[in-house]
Amino acid sequence: MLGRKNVMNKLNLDSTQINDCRDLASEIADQVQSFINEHSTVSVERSVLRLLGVDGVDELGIPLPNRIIEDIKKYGEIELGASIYLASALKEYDGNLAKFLHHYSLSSDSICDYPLVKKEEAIKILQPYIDEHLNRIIENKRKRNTYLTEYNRGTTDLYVIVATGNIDEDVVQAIAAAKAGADIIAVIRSTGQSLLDFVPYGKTTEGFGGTFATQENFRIMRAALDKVSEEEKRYIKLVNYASGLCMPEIAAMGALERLDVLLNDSMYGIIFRDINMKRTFVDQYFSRLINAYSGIIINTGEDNYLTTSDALTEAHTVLASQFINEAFAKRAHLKEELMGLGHAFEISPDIENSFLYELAQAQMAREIFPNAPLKYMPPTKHINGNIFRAYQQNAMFNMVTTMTDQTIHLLGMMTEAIHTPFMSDRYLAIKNAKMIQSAMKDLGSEITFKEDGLIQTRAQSVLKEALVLLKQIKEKGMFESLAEGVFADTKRPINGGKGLDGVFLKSQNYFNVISDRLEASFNED
Amino acid sequence: MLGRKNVMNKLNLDSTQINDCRDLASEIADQVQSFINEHSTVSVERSVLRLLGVDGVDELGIPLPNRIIEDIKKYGEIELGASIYLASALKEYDGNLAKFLHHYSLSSDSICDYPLVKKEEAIKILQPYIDEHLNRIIENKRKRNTYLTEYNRGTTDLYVIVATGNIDEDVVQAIAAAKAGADIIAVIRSTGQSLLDFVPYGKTTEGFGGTFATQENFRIMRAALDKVSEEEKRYIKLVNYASGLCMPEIAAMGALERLDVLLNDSMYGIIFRDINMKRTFVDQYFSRLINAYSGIIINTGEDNYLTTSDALTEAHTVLASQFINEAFAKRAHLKEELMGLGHAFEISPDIENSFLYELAQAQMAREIFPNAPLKYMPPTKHINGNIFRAYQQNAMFNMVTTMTDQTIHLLGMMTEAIHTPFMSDRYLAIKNAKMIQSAMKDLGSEITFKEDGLIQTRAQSVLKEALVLLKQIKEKGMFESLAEGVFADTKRPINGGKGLDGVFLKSQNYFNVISDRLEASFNED
Amino acid sequence: MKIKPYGDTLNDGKVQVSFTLPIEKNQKGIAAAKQIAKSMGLLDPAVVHAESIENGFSFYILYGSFGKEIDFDSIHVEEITTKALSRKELEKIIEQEFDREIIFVGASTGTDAHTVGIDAIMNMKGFAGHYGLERYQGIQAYNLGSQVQNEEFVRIAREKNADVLLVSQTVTQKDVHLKNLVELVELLEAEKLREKVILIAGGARITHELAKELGYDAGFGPGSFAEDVATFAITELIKRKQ
Amino acid sequence: MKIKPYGDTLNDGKVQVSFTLPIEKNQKGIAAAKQIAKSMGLLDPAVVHAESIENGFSFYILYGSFGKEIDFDSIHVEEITTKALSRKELEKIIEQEFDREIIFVGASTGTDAHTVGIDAIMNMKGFAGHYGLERYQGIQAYNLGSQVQNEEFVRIAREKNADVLLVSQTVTQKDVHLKNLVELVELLEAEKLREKVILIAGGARITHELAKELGYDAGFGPGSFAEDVATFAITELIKRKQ
Ligand code: B12
Ligand code: B12
Ligand SMILES: Cc1ncc(COP(=O)(O)O)c(C=O)c1O
Ligand SMILES: Cc1ncc(COP(=O)(O)O)c(C=O)c1O
Repeated sequence: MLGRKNVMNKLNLDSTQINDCRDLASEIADQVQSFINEHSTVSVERSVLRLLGVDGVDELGIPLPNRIIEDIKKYGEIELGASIYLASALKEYDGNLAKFLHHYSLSSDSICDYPLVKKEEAIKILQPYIDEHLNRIIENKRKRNTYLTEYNRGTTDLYVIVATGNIDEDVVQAIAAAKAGADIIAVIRSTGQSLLDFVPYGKTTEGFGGTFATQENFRIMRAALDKVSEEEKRYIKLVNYASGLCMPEIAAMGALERLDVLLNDSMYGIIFRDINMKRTFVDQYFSRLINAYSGIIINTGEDNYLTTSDALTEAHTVLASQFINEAFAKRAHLKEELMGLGHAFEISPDIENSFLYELAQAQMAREIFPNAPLKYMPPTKHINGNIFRAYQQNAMFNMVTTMTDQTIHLLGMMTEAIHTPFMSDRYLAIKNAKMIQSAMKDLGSEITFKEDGLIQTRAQSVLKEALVLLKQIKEKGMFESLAEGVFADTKRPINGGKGLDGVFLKSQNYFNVISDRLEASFNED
Repeated sequence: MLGRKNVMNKLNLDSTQINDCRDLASEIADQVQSFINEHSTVSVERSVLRLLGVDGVDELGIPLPNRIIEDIKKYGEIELGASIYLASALKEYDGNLAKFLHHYSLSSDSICDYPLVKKEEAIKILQPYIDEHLNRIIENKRKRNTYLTEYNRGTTDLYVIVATGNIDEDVVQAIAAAKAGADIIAVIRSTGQSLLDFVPYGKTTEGFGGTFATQENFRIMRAALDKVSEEEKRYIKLVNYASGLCMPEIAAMGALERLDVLLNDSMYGIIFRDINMKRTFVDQYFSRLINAYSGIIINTGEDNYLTTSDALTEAHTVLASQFINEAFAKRAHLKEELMGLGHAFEISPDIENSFLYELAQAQMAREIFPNAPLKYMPPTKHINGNIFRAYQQNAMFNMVTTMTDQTIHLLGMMTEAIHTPFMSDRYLAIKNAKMIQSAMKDLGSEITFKEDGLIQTRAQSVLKEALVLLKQIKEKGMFESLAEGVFADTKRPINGGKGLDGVFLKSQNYFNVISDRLEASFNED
Repeated sequence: MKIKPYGDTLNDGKVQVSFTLPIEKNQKGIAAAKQIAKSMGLLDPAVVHAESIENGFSFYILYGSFGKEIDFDSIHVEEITTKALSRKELEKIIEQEFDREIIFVGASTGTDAHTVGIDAIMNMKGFAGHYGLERYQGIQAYNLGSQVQNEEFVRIAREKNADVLLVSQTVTQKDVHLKNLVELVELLEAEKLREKVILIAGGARITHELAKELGYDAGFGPGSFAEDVATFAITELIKRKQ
Repeated sequence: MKIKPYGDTLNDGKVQVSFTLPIEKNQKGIAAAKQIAKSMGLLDPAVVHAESIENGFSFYILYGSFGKEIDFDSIHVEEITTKALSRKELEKIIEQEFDREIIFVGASTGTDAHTVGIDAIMNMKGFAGHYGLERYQGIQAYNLGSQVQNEEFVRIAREKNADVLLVSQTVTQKDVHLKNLVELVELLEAEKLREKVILIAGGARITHELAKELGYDAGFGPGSFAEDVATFAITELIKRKQ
């Protein structure tokens, strides 16, 4: 990656071990992928509808994609996929989607009332809608690339969150942050949204601990950030969260509204939101296909492991999970440049030499995934109400990024233990990072680590432990390993959790006009 | 020095250049030393009196040492030194000092009224007083050493100041600081004290920006710190300030009350207090003799240069001055272990790679003066009212010490730009340093610097510039160089400034029972 | 005893304040900041730092002397005063006083997904070297995890015949925790269960005082351990038996 | 316009406060901290951090909502409104308006030893790229350095026939600067010099408002440059001529 200064073999890592890890992760992912290939979910199908232009809510406020899928589940065969049903209905409306939706939302007709067309005919009927929306996505990608080449940016993007619950306030805060130097703005979702099996509709101004992810909110924020990007001559990236029960739908909305980064982990929903693992695996695949097509960077959630389990002893679980996330991402055609693998600075600062271990681990991630736009999370767990102490911990975290060229750098807040960030917390966090970035600019490239010293040894042993763990997971299988609590000390039964009823085996006649088109386009590349 | 981990040749400094600097500084000091040897000052003589037991004030509040010296100046020959006059007076009082002082302070008799005795007789008369006070000093030294060997301590001493103006409040604050982890407590002097040509007497509770340095205040604080030392099983060192018009007197008082460190610079008074240079040079010599005898670490004031002139371009003036201070210290028989040469972290954090330059300079000082208990000063000049930013700058400063094993580490205060430290400022500063010391413990020994990188080059070029400067000073002479403003951009005329009228040429018959005894003891060693 | 904040001299009243104002940074902004400090009762407030934080906002740091004294002796705190017993002691008491296991049911309720706090109290391995309730002989502990709706929570409490209910709440933005905690009390009352259980809340922003106000029997904040909670609950159960 | 502090929502009133109390850290200490915050007018104050700082003291950090609004429009600031002219402009004006050099005498007075501030204004090289008064054609600037006693300062001012006196004060502990600044005014009045000079104070904690209160013609704080001071002084001298 251009301009990256600190990627050398500073840690003396064993490349055979790294390759072995990759191979094992690949086998682990393959086992799951065969399950994925045979299944679809209600949220995958809803995203297909969304990418064909189905949007809006009915009089009861139910999103039309949800209503249609429920309808098919009740009166049709969801195993065939949503594409065929929509095409068959459109045929009756001269291929006019708006007309159909207008009628559908006001009537109590079922979408299954129309005679099913053949696959070829279906594709033909849907073609204009496929083209319209996928072209819009390509156009978004092009626009993003234009911005990115026109305005230059450094190696590291400074990332801050806004979380007022009100999209209008979020905009005010996002603009201030961007002007103060933030490169990426993430709009945190309201607590609980990830467990909703639908995506709320329209602009929202009431959320708890965050703002609802809706397509309209995405649009409002993107427009505001485009404006400030042009003023500042720096493209401000927009982030939201995919993982949850609506993972692929949010990916679709993000693609349509030019989000730049989506939190999208192959396992986060399972571990941290108790979403069924089958559901999550299938959903993550389709959502990542969309990300890959639209050039959206994914961010994985390994950092969360260390907020729940011990950061010193469990560092290897982060690395193992990164290999697995990487393997799943490859299967969804994501390029390395879009794999924002997550990790975090979460070792207790009271532990002697904790900084050295953090430095070792961050450098290790950088060397093992040299082309990935690594997402590096700040200290949170060992932050307490002492805002001065927290400010210092964040400075130490900022140092590690500056010394190891992390790509997506989430800024720690001095009030982490207290509240979602105030405007001034965010401002001060940006100033903190900027000071370190400038005052320590070339520190990383100026120093080398002692052979077999604490730093090298730490990285080497984390790698070795990850290898052992991956072997175990491979032998036990992914599903079984998660059931036993391999990550974040959290056990999840294979058929437990939310959303299993939304998973179904695809029939032999199943087809999905969007994934077919996406897969085809990847094969062209 | 035992336990020091980071003293290796990390910077590739040219040892020939270092030796050349030492030689030049030696020649510079020699020029001045011949002036020093021929002269004495009123404050030197007052210290002689103090070390013989003259203390207290008269009814007008004038300290007896001052009254006696003024008396000699008026009615006697100060060129003979004070020893002979005191001895001659004592003879009339059966050698009883208390009796004489009682009479003297109440009457208007002159000390010059008594027939002068011979040198030999004088020494005999004064012997019990010499022994009493010098033995007390040796006893203090022994006690300090016992404490220091009984309780172990780390490589770096954390140093904080108290500055309430009230010795009782100072004690409260000092105890809290010691319990929170401070190893050294400095009681800042009231503004203006250094320009007083006498030392105030007794306990004081009113000062501005600091507390008056009096012998009683020294005693009160030492007693309080001994108590807390024993509670904490850590010897808490006590610091005060010598430089000023009463430099040797304060050294004498410090020796008697077991201070452990004295700010004592061969040039600070000249540059920062506009004290005449002849006065200062003579005073510093005698005060350092006392320090050397009593095992008190001196702290030099090169850090101050960078608060006045630019820290990036003037770094070499600090190094040059350290060599000069070292040369003067050697002439006063100070061992390297007592030479707390000063330097500071004062480069603007807005300068790109400023941290690297600070690291380079601190490591350079460490390598050039491997046995000196270096005094490292925190950022002050580029601290503003943003206490969070200041807290971060102090963390960066703490890092440099942890990475380069500075010995006496003055803690920066987040409120540096605002007020003398509140109790909580000091507490938070200690916590800041402790976190860095622990979390980054072995960072210094884990890393090496790139050959000819920014860090090495910086140190090498500062050394080279110091060499050039020392050459210039040698050629021009110390007096002339100071007149031209060689340090801190401050010009001082050779015969300008305060206190010149207190300097006198010693007569052939001059003698000083204290310095004779001290010199003799050094020659024994 | 009357007390005041302390800077470096007894009763100097020194306090540090910071806030943002929705105005540009300029002399008027600084004056406004000062005026706010004055109406907080700060004498001689000094704006020691003023900085534009972009987009029409500005940030201020001030120091000043709080003029009033407060009467320290008259302060009364709602505090759990029973000293925590050890696990062994508690186990013995349970054995002596009850002929059955004590049932604890706990969860992080509502949309709250933070489990580390409730896990620290309940799970076998506990927290900072203090074992959790699951490890206690004589205690049967059910940890339902996070994002458990109040209805579901009450249902399971009834099903398990719970003696003690443990509710964890971490997210407090827009007072969502208050709403959620009060709703639970109402549900329990509606179901005539409130009197039958010992109801305990916990979380980073929960205090005993707050919990009592909301109709709970106790509240536990940061730094609580299983033995604190168990001591309170067991002591209370014994009291109620009598 | 009425304004309130801003946390993350307009008019939420959020402020951060910290202070030390001369008591041990415990529940009563936390309650005392909260009570202080309440009497500052903070609604729902939360003690987000409490820590013992040894020796019978404890440190608290709080957040709360300041309940009152302040009327922004009614704020009036004593401000120097004349826009600073450039050195070249000033030199031209002096040449046009005066047939002599303007004499500035400056010092850091009393026991104050800080010279960097006064040097920044007066010395040739100036500060942050702004030349000092010594460099100005038509201005004769005498910088007496630091620790200049007021008597000495007045003596030299008279000797040099000063038009403008510049006084720098940095140390403000125990209000030593106020005493010193007021003493100078009294001395000048006693010597019938006050009306003959333009008297200007400056320093890190000096504001125009404060200086006016103390009987000075103007005050300059951090971030002032020679041209600000010269513009004020020259404009004022011209006014007085008329
Ligand atoms: C870890 C963490 C997470 C993890 C949770 C993982 C998990 N399995 O629990 C993850 C990453 C998933 C997460 C997600 C979110 N979090 Co979170 N998280 C934290 C964090 C860093 C630490 C909390 C923690 O684990 N503390 C350690 C435990 C041991 O302490 P404790 O909970 O206080 O528990 C002790 C006592 O309170 C008591 N106790 C607790 N519960 C109970 C119950 C009973 C009955 C008893 C007796 C005692 C008791 O005993 C415990 C042991 O002493 C805090 C920040 C911080 N440093 O505090 C933010 C924080 C709590 N999170 C926050 C938020 C907003 C979120 C999110 C909404 C988005 C975001 N900003 O990250 C999401 C969504 C969560 C949701 N839907 O609820 C905010 C809450 C703000 C507020 N006051 O409202 C915080 C403060 C961060 C912030 N400043 O924004 N989070
Ligand atoms: C440098 C410095 C010193 C140097 C001074 C060297 C020198 N030649 O001046 C040394 C090391 C000698 C020193 C000593 C002391 N200092 Co000092 N020092 C500072 C420091 C770090 C920077 C001050 C500075 O130079 N600022 C840069 C200049 C350019 O800014 P300025 O003075 O504000 O000037 C600008 C404006 O105010 C204005 N201005 C200033 N004067 C004037 C005059 C006029 C007429 C006009 C128009 C404008 C004007 O224009 C200038 C340019 O914009 C401050 C802390 C800090 N970061 O602020 C402490 C500080 C000022 N020092 C302080 C103290 C207490 C002392 C000491 C007593 C002990 C100590 N704690 O160090 C001693 C003794 C001093 C004495 N007897 O007066 C305290 C004062 C506390 C208070 N509020 O009372 C401070 C705040 C540090 C602290 N927190 O304890 N100090
Ligand atoms: C990968 C990933 N997805 C999603 C989220 C957020 O999910 P939720 O909205 O459920 O809190 C996170 C948490 O930060 C995450 O790491
Ligand atoms: C060497 C030295 N001596 C003395 C002092 C203090 O002198 P004064 O009391 O005059 O401020 C300092 C300043 O920090 C110093 O560096």
